[in-house]
Amino acid sequence: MADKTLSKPSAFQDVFARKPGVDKSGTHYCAGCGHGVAHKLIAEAVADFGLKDRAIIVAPVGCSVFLYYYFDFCAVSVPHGRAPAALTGISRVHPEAICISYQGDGDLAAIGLAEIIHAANRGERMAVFFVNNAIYGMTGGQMAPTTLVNMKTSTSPFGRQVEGEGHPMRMCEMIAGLESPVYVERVAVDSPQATMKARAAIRKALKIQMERKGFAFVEILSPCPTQWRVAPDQAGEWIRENMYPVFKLGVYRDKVQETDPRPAPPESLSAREVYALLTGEKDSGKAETAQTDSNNGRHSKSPEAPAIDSICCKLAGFGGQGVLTLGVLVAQAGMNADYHVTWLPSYGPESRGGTANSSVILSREEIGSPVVNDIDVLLAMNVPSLERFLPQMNRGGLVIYNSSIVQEEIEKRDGVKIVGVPAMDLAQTAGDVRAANVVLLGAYSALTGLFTNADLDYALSTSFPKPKAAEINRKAFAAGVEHVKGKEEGARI
Amino acid sequence: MADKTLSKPSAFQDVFARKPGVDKSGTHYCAGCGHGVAHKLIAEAVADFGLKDRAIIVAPVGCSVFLYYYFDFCAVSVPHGRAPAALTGISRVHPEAICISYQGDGDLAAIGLAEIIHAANRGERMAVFFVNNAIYGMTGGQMAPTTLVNMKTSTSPFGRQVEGEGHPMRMCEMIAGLESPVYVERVAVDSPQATMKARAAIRKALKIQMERKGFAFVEILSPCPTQWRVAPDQAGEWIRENMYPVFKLGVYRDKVQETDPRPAPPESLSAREVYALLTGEKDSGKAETAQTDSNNGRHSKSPEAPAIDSICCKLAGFGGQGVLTLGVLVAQAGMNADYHVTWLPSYGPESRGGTANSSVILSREEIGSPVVNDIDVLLAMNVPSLERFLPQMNRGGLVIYNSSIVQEEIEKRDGVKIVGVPAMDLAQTAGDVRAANVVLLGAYSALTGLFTNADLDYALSTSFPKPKAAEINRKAFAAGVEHVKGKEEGARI
Amino acid sequence: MSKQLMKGNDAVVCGALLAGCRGFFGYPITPASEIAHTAALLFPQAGRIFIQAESEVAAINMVYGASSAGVRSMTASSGPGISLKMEGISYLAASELPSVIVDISRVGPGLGNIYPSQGDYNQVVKGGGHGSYRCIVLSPNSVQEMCDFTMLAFELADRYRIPVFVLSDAYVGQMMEPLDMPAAIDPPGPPDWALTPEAATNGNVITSIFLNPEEMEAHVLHLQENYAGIQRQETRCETYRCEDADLILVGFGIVSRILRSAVDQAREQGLKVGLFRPQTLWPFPETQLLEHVGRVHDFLVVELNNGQLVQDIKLFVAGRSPIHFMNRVGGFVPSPEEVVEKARQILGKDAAAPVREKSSEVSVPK
Amino acid sequence: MSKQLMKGNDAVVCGALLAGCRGFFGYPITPASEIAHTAALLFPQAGRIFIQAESEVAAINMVYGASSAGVRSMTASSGPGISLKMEGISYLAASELPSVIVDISRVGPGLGNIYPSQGDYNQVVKGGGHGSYRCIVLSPNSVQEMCDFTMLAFELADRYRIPVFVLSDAYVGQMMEPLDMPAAIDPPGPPDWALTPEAATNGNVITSIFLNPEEMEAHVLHLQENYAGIQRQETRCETYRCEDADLILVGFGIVSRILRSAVDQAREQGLKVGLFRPQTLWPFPETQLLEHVGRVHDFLVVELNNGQLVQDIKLFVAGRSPIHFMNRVGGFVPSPEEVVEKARQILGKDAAAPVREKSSEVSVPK
Repeated sequence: MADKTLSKPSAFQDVFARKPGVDKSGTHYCAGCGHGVAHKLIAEAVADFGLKDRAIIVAPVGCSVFLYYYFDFCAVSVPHGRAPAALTGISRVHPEAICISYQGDGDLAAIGLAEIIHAANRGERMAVFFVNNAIYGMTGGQMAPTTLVNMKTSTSPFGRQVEGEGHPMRMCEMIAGLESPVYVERVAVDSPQATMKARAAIRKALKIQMERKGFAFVEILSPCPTQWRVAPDQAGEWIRENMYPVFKLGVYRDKVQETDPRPAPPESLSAREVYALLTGEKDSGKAETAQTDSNNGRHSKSPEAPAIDSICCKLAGFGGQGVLTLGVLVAQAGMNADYHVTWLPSYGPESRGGTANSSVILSREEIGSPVVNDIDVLLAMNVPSLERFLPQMNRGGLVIYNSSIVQEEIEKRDGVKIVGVPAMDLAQTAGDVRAANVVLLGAYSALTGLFTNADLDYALSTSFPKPKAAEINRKAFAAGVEHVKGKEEGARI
Repeated sequence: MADKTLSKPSAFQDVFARKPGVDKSGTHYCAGCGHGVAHKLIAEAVADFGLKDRAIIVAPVGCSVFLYYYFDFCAVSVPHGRAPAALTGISRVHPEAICISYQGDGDLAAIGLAEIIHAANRGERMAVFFVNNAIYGMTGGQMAPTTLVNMKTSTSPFGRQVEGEGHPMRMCEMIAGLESPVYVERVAVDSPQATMKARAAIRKALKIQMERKGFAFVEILSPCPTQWRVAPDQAGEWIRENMYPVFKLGVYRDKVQETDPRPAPPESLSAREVYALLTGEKDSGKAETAQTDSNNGRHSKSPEAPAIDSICCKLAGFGGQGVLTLGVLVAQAGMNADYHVTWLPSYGPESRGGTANSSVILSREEIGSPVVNDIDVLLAMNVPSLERFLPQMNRGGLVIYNSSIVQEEIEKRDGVKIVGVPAMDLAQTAGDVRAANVVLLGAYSALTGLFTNADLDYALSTSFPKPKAAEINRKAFAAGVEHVKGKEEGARI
Repeated sequence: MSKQLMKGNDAVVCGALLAGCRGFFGYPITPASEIAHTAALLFPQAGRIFIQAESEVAAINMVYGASSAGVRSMTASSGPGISLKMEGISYLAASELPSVIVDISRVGPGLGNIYPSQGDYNQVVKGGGHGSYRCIVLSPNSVQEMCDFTMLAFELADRYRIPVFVLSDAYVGQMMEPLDMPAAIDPPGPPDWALTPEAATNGNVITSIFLNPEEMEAHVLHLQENYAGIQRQETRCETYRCEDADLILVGFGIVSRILRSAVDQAREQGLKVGLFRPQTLWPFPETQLLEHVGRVHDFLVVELNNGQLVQDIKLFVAGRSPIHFMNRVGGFVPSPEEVVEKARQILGKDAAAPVREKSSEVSVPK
Repeated sequence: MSKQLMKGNDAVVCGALLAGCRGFFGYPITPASEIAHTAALLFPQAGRIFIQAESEVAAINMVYGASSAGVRSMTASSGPGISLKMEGISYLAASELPSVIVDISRVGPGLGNIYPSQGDYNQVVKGGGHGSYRCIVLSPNSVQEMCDFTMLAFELADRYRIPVFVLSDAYVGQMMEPLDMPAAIDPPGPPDWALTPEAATNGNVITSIFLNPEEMEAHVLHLQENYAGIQRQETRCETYRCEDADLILVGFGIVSRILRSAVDQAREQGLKVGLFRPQTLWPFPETQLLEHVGRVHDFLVVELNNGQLVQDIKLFVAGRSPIHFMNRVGGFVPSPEEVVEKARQILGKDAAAPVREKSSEVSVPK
């Protein structure tokens, strides 16, 4: 065994050709550093389990950013602390990959804390090897979240103080407190005996990946004699004396037995299938699409449609009165009638409980600005809407308002037709007061003759696919039509 | 009591004048929302405890971003999730402030997870009120880390899945696992009885702040009927049925009794004191500074200094041989001799175990580029340094090398003086082999007469303030001087 | 039928699915959230990956991972979220990872508000992250283009191994228009540089650290060569009634829609006005713009920010034509009438009516 | 004595302490880490706050908090860290919080390497965050200026309620020079807008969200007015031997030191070359630069990036003089000799010696 960890595992490169400098056989790590041991244990396990082709390892920022100098499988270096997020992206899209994250303490417990906790909580399919040496290595020996109390570092020159700098963070304990992780263990590489246990833990975490069981976390207490300023041969003792009491070795979670392998994720749909999903049509090509257009007959241009170039509509009311939907209905009918159409909502916090409006433009020409400032048609569900938008009406315009709640006398405006419809009462009769918006659509439609029945059918059936809602809304629509019949027909728009 | 929570506490504004819109008496929250209750409990406690002038609250991003519409004390809105970090900044610089963080679940447990955990771990002096309604409110009902399993949200339209989305995160449990928090409790505002307990917890957290005891965390289970799509009067029941089983109410940590109040932080030094700290001088003004210059006599311009305009030096060797320090010594002596000086290190990963060098320029004129490509003086501690830098020597240049390890014959170069000094041997004799760099300084100094004794005294005493190191290095320096005496004196530079 | 009335934000998701995007990684933010909502609904149905990341930073790094794995992936956000992604975007550019980032701009700086803005132009176009990198930036102005440019973004990202922005705004994202659903494509499998669980890619490495300055210099110069090729090949613009124009209006996104209306209104009033609309903000269609310099007398740049694109127009035109500027900030958009009035002033015609004060020119910091 | 041999990074800490900075909030990153190390040592001794934040994002938000509390505070980082701070910086600008950010630039994009670079110019000067904001950007080129400009940064930050960058590079940060310690100041107490535990400030609010577009517009226009005032008042530059120059070299930071040597070498060889060195990158000393346009024949901009400042020089000069460009990337700096050779070519003199290939002009993306 001792022999084995000294030889170069086959998941290491034969020659470290990527490493700069002359020496292509040793690592770039300092004498006594634990990374080399951890690397070897991982490489050995990957080789022994036959995972070289499937293994993908994420390198952190820190001394081990260069781990790809050594490993002979796929590797990626990612922004500081983000290894679990990047590996999540990899793990999800390659269900066959053996996903390995390798992080130091600054990387994982400081800047990357949110990423490791959330990846663990989601139970991402990955093995995380967390090398804890209680200090930042590469950047110059700064205090890490795992730095021991009173330990001096380049950013805690008076020793880490509990007050203000806190206690060392125990990542195994924190991660074991979540429900999704399958396996959490803390090991060390301070002695051959400890290293044997580390070896077993690393192999177990990788086996969990082979078995597709989920998230495994192995914390490895590891020497950093350079930044600790102790002799390499004293570093093991330093770990045992200083780290063991704070970071207790052991298994913090083991649900391997009771965890089932993850099922394979569903297949990604093909282009043809995606097109069908998005359109309800089975064809993915444009040629067939054109045929569909002429087949379904809904693109019927209304022969009796008034010769109108463009109409600017404002649909307004309280939030919850369905004025956004009303706008969508007008736009859908207009689209079906071969108008160019735009719909623009007012939105934001005011949409919860406040007033809301939507702007719709129907035009025979391509539409520039979708903003409606000068209004041809106003469908108003409440008083504030009338107050706000009446001054913006164009001459020749049409206002239909919900007289169920607007009971004030509406001031006449020159050249503007104003029609009251008791929309909420009619909707209530149709089965649901919330269909008041559709009552106004019926009235508008009847007063202008702008849309064919097919246009309106399309709009209603698209917006209300469920049978019950469809029925109520069709009744409401009819009530709106009926209410204005004979009264104000022939409105210009 | 019920009466009290219905009245407007005096730590609320009388009229919510900052709130946009017409209604300046009610809140902007939806019917049945728990924020209003939580706000009132906090405002009431702040008023009752007489903390209005001292309270500073941080608003999160979310529906409660506008909490400053209501509270009549200092408030600041900060980037999403960063309330604990921003509040740390406030808390540290205003020891008298009562620091309050108010965050929602997306803010605190998703994007801001690292900030809350680390603030808790540092034991920052703040009360954190965490309003958990298991969903994002303002942005449109997305899944939060605390969203319940199978709960449908706008980003979990099929219900939250354990596999891939994980279990709801329990923040009280996680934070109580740290050592620094003083008090952690989960309460709810789903009923008058529950609200009474919430009231007590909020008051306790604020009392801890009054007593300067540290970090207090109160999680408040709170209704969001709008995003849950339940009737406001059903929301309490919804909490009890769905949230209670997952988020158990209760005290998770209470160290209030055994925690001592934080001592007041030390006073910030005045300008005068800071100047003294940085210079070792008691005066903070420039006038006195100039006087000091002439008094201490170290600015003595060496009368016998050779008439040299500028010297470009390269100091090179293995990492650990002190070539950066050697450069500093040359620069310090030069500065004292009234030269303009620059020192530039080679640095980076190579500085650990690899070769290193520093570049020093001494000049009678202002120095442009601090980079040394053409070398006047090379002090070389090893063979690779000689190999690398000999080709860059100027005519008339001087090379001094460490002949303790450079035993090869050095190829003569036209117009370049090359001197070997057994620096490590002489340093060993002086008491420490690590003083070999200073041996070279002695040899260089003796060969050129560039510096006065005062210059060299200044350099050595500044770089080696400790008596023992000072003694060894002065011996090493003298050994270097002695070694070249009579040999190669009068070198041009 | 294949035409559907749809929000711009939803059209982005359609474009992504049609382009074979395998992973969407996002975080809630108004006014981009519908993209995440619709992706949450449709990606799983299409057997694709949707993850609501714990943060904007995590989201862009999930994209980094998925892209390094050789599949098409994307994220979407707005102002503050885009700022948080800047480190990740610099890394994506440095590692040459194809990826798509959608920015539905809102008003900044800071938390600002959720209305339309173009205040992220400098950030997105000049490089808000560190180092000498570039992203391709596409600027749709309709629901159709929200879909089409998202598809195009994936194509360009793969072709040049580069992050591609779709830079839109709250109006184009929130508005509905008919979408004529384009044909879907099956993208090619992972490229040979990708990390995949197969023997063929064994030992592949993706990194952006080059400690050796020679290697780093070669890498940076290689990136610049790629960018130069993109500048030669991929500029896109639309012009409208420019042929005989005395004044050319310049604007992108929702502004270009307003300018189009302004052109029509101006023409009705006898003012010879045209529209130049960059569809790629980087690379900017400089050559196409410069074709009009000399012939056209003036340019009027209209933006929803403090004057960002206008600096580039000045740089390109280099003093050869007067460049005028008009803006609204805070969430407002100028009306076509206001633009026409400004055009009338520039062209030296009498003003027809006073314009609102705030829409007039403000000082433009450089 | 008051002169001390010191690293540029350490001089930043001295400047901060002398300026009365109360809080330093940082995160380790090479080549800026010495700033944190020295702050960790000295701030506590001065009764000031030092916190090693959990992340770059947390660090900038601690600054946000401390600044809102009305005291002077700062952070320092490099490339990737600066990118992560972009959201926070946009918020600082939006909330008008005085603050100081030091960027010791390293090579990017991505992880890059730790050698000197100027690849963050666009990010820092043009606004790497979202929205229409600006930061003042100071560019020191010596250890003395690292200290002096840090002090100046705090002054300007308070005067204009704006975040101020000290944009430096790995060479200026790592080099040692004598520092003549400036006099310390006691800054004024918290301003009346600040959040303090006193009755006088009760009810103060600091925010950057303005849902009402009218308010937001007014706020953004107010910011722009502040910026316009800064542009009028606060430009700084240094010129060297420009009076009779035929060619002016333009560069900042460490490059300006090399250019100064190049000017001397060129003059020795009879080439009339001068140096224009912006000390403020925003606001740029445009007026001072333009004084030379017309009289001087050519400009040569030298940068350690893909050509960022040169775009601004082109914008300002607007075609009136030829602008030449020379760069090194990856961590290299050009030698004075290479610059002189380039100057000789521009001035049409015979080349004295071949220059290294990589330092010649590369294509400059726009």
